[in-house]
Amino acid sequence: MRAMSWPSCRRFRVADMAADVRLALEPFDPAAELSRFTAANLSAGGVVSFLGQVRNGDGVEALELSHYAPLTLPGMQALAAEALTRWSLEGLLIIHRAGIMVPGDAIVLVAAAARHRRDAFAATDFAMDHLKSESWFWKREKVGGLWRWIEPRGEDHEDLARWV
Amino acid sequence: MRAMSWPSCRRFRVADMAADVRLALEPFDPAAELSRFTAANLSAGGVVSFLGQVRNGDGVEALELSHYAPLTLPGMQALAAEALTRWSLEGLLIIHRAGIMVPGDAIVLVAAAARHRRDAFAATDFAMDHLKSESWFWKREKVGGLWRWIEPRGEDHEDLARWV
Amino acid sequence: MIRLVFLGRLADLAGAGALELTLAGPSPLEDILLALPAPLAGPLADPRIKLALNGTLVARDGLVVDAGDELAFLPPVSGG
Amino acid sequence: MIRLVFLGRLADLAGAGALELTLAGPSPLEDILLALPAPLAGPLADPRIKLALNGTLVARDGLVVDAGDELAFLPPVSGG
Repeated sequence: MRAMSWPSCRRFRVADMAADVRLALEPFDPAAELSRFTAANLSAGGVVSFLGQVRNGDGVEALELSHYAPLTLPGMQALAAEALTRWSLEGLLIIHRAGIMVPGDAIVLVAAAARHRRDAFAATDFAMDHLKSESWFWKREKVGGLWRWIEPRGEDHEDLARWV
Repeated sequence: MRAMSWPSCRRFRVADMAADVRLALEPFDPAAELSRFTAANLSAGGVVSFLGQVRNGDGVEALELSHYAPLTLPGMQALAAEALTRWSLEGLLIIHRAGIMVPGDAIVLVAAAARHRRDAFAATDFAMDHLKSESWFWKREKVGGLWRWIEPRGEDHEDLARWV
Repeated sequence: MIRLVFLGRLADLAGAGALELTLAGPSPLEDILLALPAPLAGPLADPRIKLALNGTLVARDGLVVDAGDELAFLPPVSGG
Repeated sequence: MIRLVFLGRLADLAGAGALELTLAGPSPLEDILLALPAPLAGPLADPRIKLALNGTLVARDGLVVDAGDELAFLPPVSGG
Protein backbone atom coordinates (compact mmCIF):
# COMPACT_ATOMS: atom_id res chain seq x y z
CA MET A 1 0.00 0.00 0.00
CA ARG A 2 1.36 3.36 -0.94
CA ALA A 3 -1.11 5.38 1.02
CA MET A 4 -1.52 6.04 4.69
CA SER A 5 -4.02 4.10 6.75
CA TRP A 6 -7.60 5.26 6.88
CA PRO A 7 -10.76 3.92 8.46
CA SER A 8 -12.05 1.36 5.99
CA CYS A 9 -15.70 1.81 6.87
CA ARG A 10 -17.73 4.89 7.52
CA ARG A 11 -21.46 5.44 7.59
CA PHE A 12 -23.16 8.75 7.05
CA ARG A 13 -26.70 9.94 6.56
CA VAL A 14 -28.31 12.11 3.94
CA ALA A 15 -31.99 12.88 4.23
CA ASP A 16 -32.24 10.29 6.97
CA MET A 17 -31.02 7.51 4.68
CA ALA A 18 -27.78 5.75 5.48
CA ALA A 19 -25.34 4.98 2.70
CA ASP A 20 -22.82 2.28 3.45
CA VAL A 21 -19.59 3.33 1.75
CA ARG A 22 -16.40 1.36 2.21
CA LEU A 23 -12.89 1.21 0.91
CA ALA A 24 -11.91 -2.43 1.36
CA LEU A 25 -8.21 -3.11 1.78
CA GLU A 26 -8.81 -6.87 1.95
CA PRO A 27 -10.96 -9.20 -0.21
CA PHE A 28 -14.69 -9.01 0.46
CA ASP A 29 -17.53 -11.42 -0.28
CA PRO A 30 -19.95 -9.69 -2.66
CA ALA A 31 -22.69 -12.32 -2.28
CA ALA A 32 -22.69 -11.99 1.50
CA GLU A 33 -22.66 -8.19 1.28
CA LEU A 34 -25.54 -8.15 -1.19
CA SER A 35 -27.58 -10.60 0.91
CA ARG A 36 -27.13 -8.45 3.96
CA PHE A 37 -28.02 -5.30 2.02
CA THR A 38 -31.13 -6.90 0.53
CA ALA A 39 -32.28 -8.20 3.92
CA ALA A 40 -31.79 -4.72 5.39
CA ASN A 41 -33.97 -3.15 2.68
CA LEU A 42 -37.13 -5.21 2.70
CA SER A 43 -39.25 -2.10 2.33
CA ALA A 44 -37.70 -1.57 -1.11
CA GLY A 45 -39.35 -3.40 -3.95
CA GLY A 46 -36.18 -3.62 -5.97
CA VAL A 47 -32.44 -3.90 -5.57
CA VAL A 48 -30.09 -3.25 -8.46
CA SER A 49 -26.47 -4.24 -8.11
CA PHE A 50 -23.28 -4.01 -10.09
CA LEU A 51 -20.37 -6.29 -9.33
CA GLY A 52 -17.06 -5.73 -11.04
CA GLN A 53 -14.56 -8.53 -10.77
CA VAL A 54 -11.08 -9.21 -12.06
CA ARG A 55 -11.60 -11.00 -15.35
CA ASN A 56 -10.38 -14.47 -15.94
CA GLY A 57 -8.85 -15.49 -19.24
CA ASP A 58 -7.28 -12.23 -20.42
CA GLY A 59 -3.83 -13.33 -19.31
CA VAL A 60 -3.99 -10.85 -16.45
CA GLU A 61 -2.30 -12.45 -13.45
CA ALA A 62 -3.03 -9.71 -10.96
CA LEU A 63 -4.49 -6.25 -10.68
CA GLU A 64 -3.43 -3.56 -8.25
CA LEU A 65 -5.47 -0.53 -7.35
CA SER A 66 -3.66 2.12 -5.39
CA HIS A 67 -5.50 4.92 -3.66
CA TYR A 68 -4.71 8.12 -1.81
CA ALA A 69 -6.31 7.86 1.58
CA PRO A 70 -7.11 11.54 2.20
CA LEU A 71 -9.10 11.71 -1.04
CA THR A 72 -10.34 8.28 -2.06
CA LEU A 73 -12.91 7.39 0.61
CA PRO A 74 -14.12 11.00 1.03
CA GLY A 75 -14.63 11.11 -2.75
CA MET A 76 -16.69 7.90 -2.64
CA GLN A 77 -18.76 9.34 0.19
CA ALA A 78 -19.41 12.52 -1.76
CA LEU A 79 -20.51 10.41 -4.72
CA ALA A 80 -22.93 8.47 -2.52
CA ALA A 81 -24.33 11.73 -1.14
CA GLU A 82 -24.87 13.01 -4.68
CA ALA A 83 -26.70 9.81 -5.69
CA LEU A 84 -28.94 10.12 -2.62
CA THR A 85 -29.96 13.63 -3.54
CA ARG A 86 -30.61 12.73 -7.19
CA TRP A 87 -32.77 9.63 -6.69
CA SER A 88 -35.23 8.37 -4.16
CA LEU A 89 -33.42 5.45 -2.56
CA GLU A 90 -34.07 3.27 0.46
CA GLY A 91 -30.47 2.12 0.67
CA LEU A 92 -27.15 2.52 -1.08
CA LEU A 93 -24.04 0.37 -0.78
CA ILE A 94 -20.65 1.13 -2.32
CA ILE A 95 -17.67 -1.11 -1.61
CA HIS A 96 -14.45 -0.61 -3.56
CA ARG A 97 -11.33 -2.66 -3.20
CA ALA A 98 -7.80 -1.30 -3.13
CA GLY A 99 -4.63 -3.39 -3.11
CA ILE A 100 -3.62 -6.43 -5.12
CA MET A 101 -6.31 -8.68 -6.57
CA VAL A 102 -6.31 -11.86 -8.64
CA PRO A 103 -8.81 -13.09 -11.28
CA GLY A 104 -12.18 -13.76 -9.72
CA ASP A 105 -11.68 -11.22 -6.93
CA ALA A 106 -14.34 -8.60 -6.50
CA ILE A 107 -13.20 -5.06 -7.33
CA VAL A 108 -16.35 -3.06 -6.78
CA LEU A 109 -19.89 -3.68 -5.59
CA VAL A 110 -22.59 -1.03 -5.87
CA ALA A 111 -26.15 -1.76 -4.83
CA ALA A 112 -29.15 0.53 -4.67
CA ALA A 113 -32.52 -0.31 -3.12
CA ALA A 114 -35.56 1.69 -4.11
CA ARG A 115 -39.32 1.51 -4.20
CA HIS A 116 -39.21 2.22 -7.93
CA ARG A 117 -36.74 0.22 -9.92
CA ARG A 118 -35.85 3.06 -12.28
CA ASP A 119 -34.30 4.96 -9.35
CA ALA A 120 -32.25 1.92 -8.37
CA PHE A 121 -31.00 1.37 -11.93
CA ALA A 122 -30.07 5.01 -12.44
CA ALA A 123 -28.28 5.39 -9.11
CA THR A 124 -26.20 2.25 -9.66
CA ASP A 125 -25.31 3.22 -13.21
CA PHE A 126 -24.43 6.76 -12.09
CA ALA A 127 -22.25 5.53 -9.22
CA MET A 128 -20.36 3.16 -11.51
CA ASP A 129 -19.72 5.80 -14.16
CA HIS A 130 -18.30 8.13 -11.53
CA LEU A 131 -16.29 5.47 -9.72
CA LYS A 132 -14.75 4.44 -13.05
CA SER A 133 -13.73 7.87 -14.22
CA GLU A 134 -13.60 10.22 -11.27
CA SER A 135 -12.63 8.33 -8.18
CA TRP A 136 -9.09 8.37 -6.86
CA PHE A 137 -7.77 5.00 -7.91
CA TRP A 138 -4.77 4.14 -10.06
CA LYS A 139 -4.74 0.76 -11.68
CA ARG A 140 -1.99 -1.47 -12.96
CA GLU A 141 -2.09 -5.07 -14.08
CA LYS A 142 0.41 -7.85 -14.20
CA VAL A 143 0.73 -9.70 -17.51
CA GLY A 144 3.51 -12.18 -18.19
CA GLY A 145 5.09 -11.29 -14.88
CA LEU A 146 5.30 -7.57 -15.72
CA TRP A 147 3.27 -4.80 -14.19
CA ARG A 148 1.87 -2.12 -16.50
CA TRP A 149 -0.17 0.95 -15.65
CA ILE A 150 -3.65 1.28 -17.13
CA GLU A 151 -4.36 4.55 -18.89
CA PRO A 152 -7.67 6.35 -18.48
CA ARG A 153 -10.16 5.31 -21.17
CA GLY A 154 -11.99 7.81 -23.36
CA GLU A 155 -15.09 5.62 -23.04
CA ASP A 156 -15.22 6.33 -19.30
CA HIS A 157 -15.43 10.03 -19.95
CA GLU A 158 -18.20 9.54 -22.48
CA ASP A 159 -20.10 7.55 -19.87
CA LEU A 160 -19.63 10.36 -17.39
CA ALA A 161 -20.95 12.97 -19.81
CA ARG A 162 -24.36 11.20 -19.72
CA TRP A 163 -25.05 12.62 -16.26
CA VAL A 164 -24.22 16.27 -16.83
CA MET B 1 -51.95 -22.87 -9.25
CA ARG B 2 -54.48 -22.26 -11.95
CA ALA B 3 -52.27 -23.34 -14.80
CA MET B 4 -51.09 -26.70 -15.96
CA SER B 5 -47.68 -28.01 -15.02
CA TRP B 6 -44.67 -27.09 -17.10
CA PRO B 7 -40.96 -27.77 -16.81
CA SER B 8 -39.71 -25.13 -14.41
CA CYS B 9 -36.26 -24.92 -15.91
CA ARG B 10 -35.07 -24.87 -19.49
CA ARG B 11 -31.76 -23.84 -20.99
CA PHE B 12 -31.28 -22.76 -24.55
CA ARG B 13 -28.50 -21.24 -26.57
CA VAL B 14 -28.37 -18.21 -28.79
CA ALA B 15 -25.12 -17.36 -30.53
CA ASP B 16 -23.41 -20.02 -28.43
CA MET B 17 -24.34 -18.27 -25.18
CA ALA B 18 -26.60 -20.04 -22.74
CA ALA B 19 -29.38 -18.11 -21.07
CA ASP B 20 -30.74 -19.63 -17.90
CA VAL B 21 -34.47 -18.90 -17.84
CA ARG B 22 -36.71 -20.33 -15.17
CA LEU B 23 -40.24 -20.10 -13.94
CA ALA B 24 -39.97 -20.93 -10.25
CA LEU B 25 -43.05 -22.43 -8.65
CA GLU B 26 -41.39 -22.56 -5.24
CA PRO B 27 -39.30 -19.97 -3.32
CA PHE B 28 -35.76 -19.52 -4.58
CA ASP B 29 -32.65 -18.09 -2.94
CA PRO B 30 -31.54 -15.06 -4.97
CA ALA B 31 -28.16 -14.73 -3.23
CA ALA B 32 -27.26 -18.33 -3.98
CA GLU B 33 -28.43 -17.99 -7.58
CA LEU B 34 -26.44 -14.80 -8.09
CA SER B 35 -23.30 -16.30 -6.54
CA ARG B 36 -23.54 -19.27 -8.83
CA PHE B 37 -24.13 -17.04 -11.86
CA THR B 38 -21.20 -14.79 -10.98
CA ALA B 39 -18.88 -17.75 -10.45
CA ALA B 40 -19.93 -19.16 -13.83
CA ASN B 41 -19.10 -15.89 -15.57
CA LEU B 42 -15.58 -15.05 -14.47
CA SER B 43 -14.64 -13.98 -17.97
CA ALA B 44 -17.13 -11.12 -17.67
CA GLY B 45 -15.85 -7.99 -16.03
CA GLY B 46 -19.24 -6.96 -14.72
CA VAL B 47 -22.48 -8.45 -13.50
CA VAL B 48 -25.61 -6.34 -13.16
CA SER B 49 -28.56 -7.76 -11.29
CA PHE B 50 -32.07 -6.76 -10.41
CA LEU B 51 -33.88 -8.42 -7.55
CA GLY B 52 -37.56 -7.72 -7.02
CA GLN B 53 -38.96 -8.80 -3.69
CA VAL B 54 -42.33 -8.60 -1.96
CA ARG B 55 -42.20 -5.35 -0.01
CA ASN B 56 -42.48 -5.26 3.72
CA GLY B 57 -44.47 -2.59 5.50
CA ASP B 58 -47.17 -1.78 2.96
CA GLY B 59 -49.72 -3.88 4.79
CA VAL B 60 -49.53 -6.49 2.04
CA GLU B 61 -49.82 -9.91 3.65
CA ALA B 62 -49.27 -11.98 0.54
CA LEU B 63 -48.86 -11.68 -3.19
CA GLU B 64 -49.98 -14.21 -5.77
CA LEU B 65 -48.75 -14.38 -9.32
CA SER B 66 -50.66 -16.66 -11.60
CA HIS B 67 -49.31 -17.69 -14.97
CA TYR B 68 -50.50 -19.56 -18.04
CA ALA B 69 -48.07 -22.37 -18.63
CA PRO B 70 -48.24 -22.59 -22.44
CA LEU B 71 -47.30 -18.91 -22.75
CA THR B 72 -45.42 -17.73 -19.67
CA LEU B 73 -42.09 -19.57 -19.83
CA PRO B 74 -41.91 -19.49 -23.65
CA GLY B 75 -42.47 -15.73 -23.44
CA MET B 76 -39.63 -15.37 -20.93
CA GLN B 77 -37.37 -17.43 -23.19
CA ALA B 78 -38.21 -15.26 -26.18
CA LEU B 79 -37.39 -12.19 -24.09
CA ALA B 80 -33.99 -13.66 -23.16
CA ALA B 81 -33.28 -14.47 -26.80
CA GLU B 82 -34.11 -10.89 -27.75
CA ALA B 83 -31.76 -9.51 -25.06
CA LEU B 84 -28.97 -11.79 -26.31
CA THR B 85 -29.29 -10.49 -29.84
CA ARG B 86 -29.40 -6.85 -28.72
CA TRP B 87 -26.38 -6.82 -26.40
CA SER B 88 -23.08 -8.56 -26.15
CA LEU B 89 -23.48 -10.72 -23.05
CA GLU B 90 -21.46 -13.49 -21.51
CA GLY B 91 -24.38 -14.78 -19.47
CA LEU B 92 -28.02 -14.04 -18.75
CA LEU B 93 -30.17 -15.30 -15.91
CA ILE B 94 -33.92 -14.78 -15.55
CA ILE B 95 -35.83 -16.39 -12.69
CA HIS B 96 -39.45 -15.42 -12.09
CA ARG B 97 -41.64 -16.76 -9.33
CA ALA B 98 -45.25 -17.77 -9.70
CA GLY B 99 -47.55 -18.80 -6.87
CA ILE B 100 -48.15 -17.27 -3.45
CA MET B 101 -45.40 -15.19 -1.84
CA VAL B 102 -45.04 -13.33 1.45
CA PRO B 103 -43.08 -10.14 2.28
CA GLY B 104 -39.37 -10.68 1.81
CA ASP B 105 -39.84 -13.41 -0.79
CA ALA B 106 -38.02 -12.95 -4.08
CA ILE B 107 -40.31 -12.35 -7.06
CA VAL B 108 -37.85 -11.91 -9.88
CA LEU B 109 -34.11 -12.04 -10.36
CA VAL B 110 -32.46 -10.91 -13.58
CA ALA B 111 -28.69 -10.89 -13.95
CA ALA B 112 -26.54 -10.11 -16.97
CA ALA B 113 -22.80 -10.64 -17.24
CA ALA B 114 -20.82 -8.75 -19.86
CA ARG B 115 -17.33 -7.57 -20.68
CA HIS B 116 -18.66 -4.02 -20.89
CA ARG B 117 -20.86 -2.90 -18.08
CA ARG B 118 -23.15 -0.79 -20.28
CA ASP B 119 -24.34 -3.98 -22.03
CA ALA B 120 -25.08 -5.62 -18.69
CA PHE B 121 -27.02 -2.59 -17.42
CA ALA B 122 -29.05 -2.24 -20.61
CA ALA B 123 -29.92 -5.93 -20.88
CA THR B 124 -31.08 -6.12 -17.24
CA ASP B 125 -33.12 -2.94 -17.53
CA PHE B 126 -34.66 -4.14 -20.81
CA ALA B 127 -35.54 -7.55 -19.39
CA MET B 128 -37.20 -5.99 -16.33
CA ASP B 129 -39.26 -3.54 -18.38
CA HIS B 130 -40.55 -6.38 -20.54
CA LEU B 131 -41.14 -8.79 -17.67
CA LYS B 132 -43.16 -6.09 -15.89
CA SER B 133 -45.38 -5.12 -18.77
CA GLU B 134 -45.40 -7.90 -21.33
CA SER B 135 -44.93 -11.20 -19.60
CA TRP B 136 -47.86 -13.48 -18.86
CA PHE B 137 -48.38 -12.97 -15.15
CA TRP B 138 -51.43 -11.80 -13.28
CA LYS B 139 -50.92 -10.39 -9.84
CA ARG B 140 -53.12 -10.06 -6.81
CA GLU B 141 -52.32 -9.07 -3.29
CA LYS B 142 -53.84 -9.78 0.08
CA VAL B 143 -54.45 -6.79 2.32
CA GLY B 144 -56.47 -7.02 5.52
CA GLY B 145 -57.31 -10.62 4.70
CA LEU B 146 -58.80 -9.72 1.30
CA TRP B 147 -57.34 -10.49 -2.09
CA ARG B 148 -57.41 -7.78 -4.75
CA TRP B 149 -56.20 -7.88 -8.33
CA ILE B 150 -53.48 -5.46 -9.39
CA GLU B 151 -54.25 -3.44 -12.49
CA PRO B 152 -51.62 -2.83 -15.16
CA ARG B 153 -49.71 0.40 -14.52
CA GLY B 154 -49.34 3.12 -17.14
CA GLU B 155 -45.77 3.62 -15.93
CA ASP B 156 -44.87 0.11 -17.09
CA HIS B 157 -45.94 0.94 -20.61
CA GLU B 158 -43.92 4.14 -20.59
CA ASP B 159 -40.90 2.10 -19.48
CA LEU B 160 -41.48 -0.30 -22.35
CA ALA B 161 -41.64 2.49 -24.91
CA ARG B 162 -37.99 3.30 -24.13
CA TRP B 163 -36.85 0.24 -26.08
CA VAL B 164 -38.81 0.68 -29.30
CA MET C 1 -65.93 -30.88 -25.08
CA ILE C 2 -63.74 -27.78 -24.90
CA ARG C 3 -61.80 -26.39 -21.99
CA LEU C 4 -62.03 -22.69 -21.19
CA VAL C 5 -59.23 -21.22 -19.07
CA PHE C 6 -59.63 -17.92 -17.22
CA LEU C 7 -56.65 -15.93 -16.04
CA GLY C 8 -56.38 -13.12 -13.51
CA ARG C 9 -59.62 -11.56 -12.34
CA LEU C 10 -61.58 -13.51 -14.97
CA ALA C 11 -61.08 -16.60 -12.81
CA ASP C 12 -62.98 -14.83 -10.02
CA LEU C 13 -65.81 -13.94 -12.40
CA ALA C 14 -65.96 -17.51 -13.70
CA GLY C 15 -65.78 -18.92 -10.17
CA ALA C 16 -62.99 -21.22 -11.35
CA GLY C 17 -59.75 -21.16 -13.28
CA ALA C 18 -61.22 -23.43 -15.94
CA LEU C 19 -64.61 -24.63 -17.18
CA GLU C 20 -65.52 -27.40 -19.57
CA LEU C 21 -68.20 -26.97 -22.18
CA THR C 22 -69.76 -29.42 -24.60
CA LEU C 23 -70.29 -28.15 -28.12
CA ALA C 24 -72.48 -29.57 -30.90
CA GLY C 25 -69.59 -29.10 -33.35
CA PRO C 26 -67.02 -26.51 -34.42
CA SER C 27 -68.28 -23.26 -32.91
CA PRO C 28 -67.46 -19.60 -33.36
CA LEU C 29 -66.42 -17.58 -30.31
CA GLU C 30 -69.82 -15.85 -30.24
CA ASP C 31 -71.61 -19.17 -29.65
CA ILE C 32 -69.27 -20.03 -26.81
CA LEU C 33 -69.92 -16.69 -25.11
CA LEU C 34 -73.66 -17.24 -25.51
CA ALA C 35 -73.35 -20.51 -23.61
CA LEU C 36 -71.83 -18.70 -20.59
CA PRO C 37 -73.61 -16.67 -17.88
CA ALA C 38 -73.98 -13.03 -18.91
CA PRO C 39 -71.87 -11.61 -16.01
CA LEU C 40 -68.96 -13.65 -17.36
CA ALA C 41 -69.71 -13.44 -21.10
CA GLY C 42 -69.89 -9.62 -20.97
CA PRO C 43 -66.31 -9.05 -19.76
CA LEU C 44 -64.99 -11.81 -22.04
CA ALA C 45 -66.25 -9.85 -25.06
CA ASP C 46 -63.84 -7.00 -24.20
CA PRO C 47 -61.33 -6.79 -27.06
CA ARG C 48 -58.54 -6.03 -24.55
CA ILE C 49 -58.83 -9.64 -23.43
CA LYS C 50 -56.47 -11.68 -25.56
CA LEU C 51 -57.15 -15.26 -26.57
CA ALA C 52 -54.93 -18.31 -26.81
CA LEU C 53 -56.12 -21.45 -28.57
CA ASN C 54 -54.18 -24.53 -27.52
CA GLY C 55 -51.37 -22.37 -26.19
CA THR C 56 -51.03 -20.05 -29.17
CA LEU C 57 -52.27 -16.47 -29.31
CA VAL C 58 -55.09 -16.09 -31.84
CA ALA C 59 -57.24 -13.26 -33.18
CA ARG C 60 -60.86 -13.01 -32.15
CA ASP C 61 -62.15 -12.47 -35.66
CA GLY C 62 -63.18 -15.69 -37.31
CA LEU C 63 -62.11 -17.84 -34.37
CA VAL C 64 -63.64 -21.33 -34.41
CA VAL C 65 -63.24 -23.73 -31.51
CA ASP C 66 -63.69 -27.48 -31.74
CA ALA C 67 -63.88 -30.47 -29.41
CA GLY C 68 -60.62 -31.10 -27.55
CA ASP C 69 -59.48 -27.48 -27.80
CA GLU C 70 -58.31 -25.34 -24.90
CA LEU C 71 -59.29 -21.69 -25.18
CA ALA C 72 -57.67 -19.28 -22.70
CA PHE C 73 -58.91 -15.79 -21.88
CA LEU C 74 -56.02 -13.50 -20.97
CA PRO C 75 -56.80 -10.12 -19.42
CA PRO C 76 -54.13 -7.39 -19.46
CA VAL C 77 -51.10 -8.55 -17.49
CA SER C 78 -50.17 -6.83 -14.26
CA GLY C 79 -46.50 -7.60 -14.31
CA GLY C 80 -43.90 -9.25 -12.18
CA MET D 1 10.80 18.88 5.90
CA ILE D 2 7.97 18.21 3.48
CA ARG D 3 6.58 14.91 2.30
CA LEU D 4 5.94 14.36 -1.40
CA VAL D 5 3.53 11.58 -2.35
CA PHE D 6 3.45 10.06 -5.84
CA LEU D 7 0.47 8.13 -7.11
CA GLY D 8 0.11 5.75 -10.03
CA ARG D 9 2.95 5.63 -12.53
CA LEU D 10 4.61 8.63 -10.85
CA ALA D 11 5.60 6.30 -8.02
CA ASP D 12 7.59 4.26 -10.55
CA LEU D 13 9.31 7.39 -11.84
CA ALA D 14 10.11 8.53 -8.29
CA GLY D 15 11.28 5.05 -7.33
CA ALA D 16 9.07 5.29 -4.24
CA GLY D 17 5.54 6.18 -3.21
CA ALA D 18 6.83 9.06 -1.12
CA LEU D 19 9.94 11.20 -0.69
CA GLU D 20 10.93 13.62 2.02
CA LEU D 21 12.55 16.93 1.24
CA THR D 22 14.02 19.60 3.48
CA LEU D 23 13.18 23.17 2.54
CA ALA D 24 14.84 26.40 3.63
CA GLY D 25 11.42 27.91 4.26
CA PRO D 26 8.02 28.31 2.57
CA SER D 27 8.68 27.38 -1.06
CA PRO D 28 6.79 27.72 -4.31
CA LEU D 29 6.10 24.57 -6.37
CA GLU D 30 8.75 25.56 -8.89
CA ASP D 31 11.48 25.39 -6.25
CA ILE D 32 10.34 21.94 -5.16
CA LEU D 33 10.46 20.62 -8.72
CA LEU D 34 13.98 22.08 -9.12
CA ALA D 35 15.09 20.04 -6.13
CA LEU D 36 14.02 16.80 -7.83
CA PRO D 37 15.80 14.81 -10.54
CA ALA D 38 14.84 16.03 -14.02
CA PRO D 39 13.26 12.70 -15.18
CA LEU D 40 10.80 13.08 -12.32
CA ALA D 41 10.44 16.87 -12.28
CA GLY D 42 9.55 16.96 -15.99
CA PRO D 43 6.42 14.79 -15.77
CA LEU D 44 5.39 16.48 -12.49
CA ALA D 45 5.16 19.78 -14.34
CA ASP D 46 2.40 18.40 -16.56
CA PRO D 47 -0.75 20.41 -15.77
CA ARG D 48 -2.89 17.23 -16.09
CA ILE D 49 -1.30 16.09 -12.84
CA LYS D 50 -3.46 17.34 -10.00
CA LEU D 51 -2.10 18.38 -6.63
CA ALA D 52 -3.35 17.84 -3.10
CA LEU D 53 -1.84 19.75 -0.21
CA ASN D 54 -2.45 18.06 3.13
CA GLY D 55 -5.29 16.04 1.63
CA THR D 56 -7.06 18.89 -0.14
CA LEU D 57 -6.98 19.53 -3.88
CA VAL D 58 -5.18 22.80 -4.67
CA ALA D 59 -4.34 24.81 -7.78
CA ARG D 60 -0.78 24.87 -9.10
CA ASP D 61 -0.72 28.63 -9.51
CA GLY D 62 0.71 30.39 -6.49
CA LEU D 63 1.10 27.18 -4.51
CA VAL D 64 3.47 27.52 -1.54
CA VAL D 65 4.56 24.53 0.51
CA ASP D 66 5.97 24.74 4.02
CA ALA D 67 7.64 22.45 6.52
CA GLY D 68 5.33 19.70 7.78
CA ASP D 69 3.18 19.75 4.64
CA GLU D 70 2.27 16.72 2.54
CA LEU D 71 2.06 17.41 -1.18
CA ALA D 72 0.58 14.67 -3.36
CA PHE D 73 0.95 14.40 -7.15
CA LEU D 74 -2.12 12.77 -8.70
CA PRO D 75 -1.96 11.65 -12.32
CA PRO D 76 -5.20 11.01 -14.25
CA VAL D 77 -7.13 8.21 -12.58
CA SER D 78 -7.62 4.92 -14.37
CA GLY D 79 -10.80 3.89 -12.68
CA GLY D 80 -12.10 1.03 -10.66
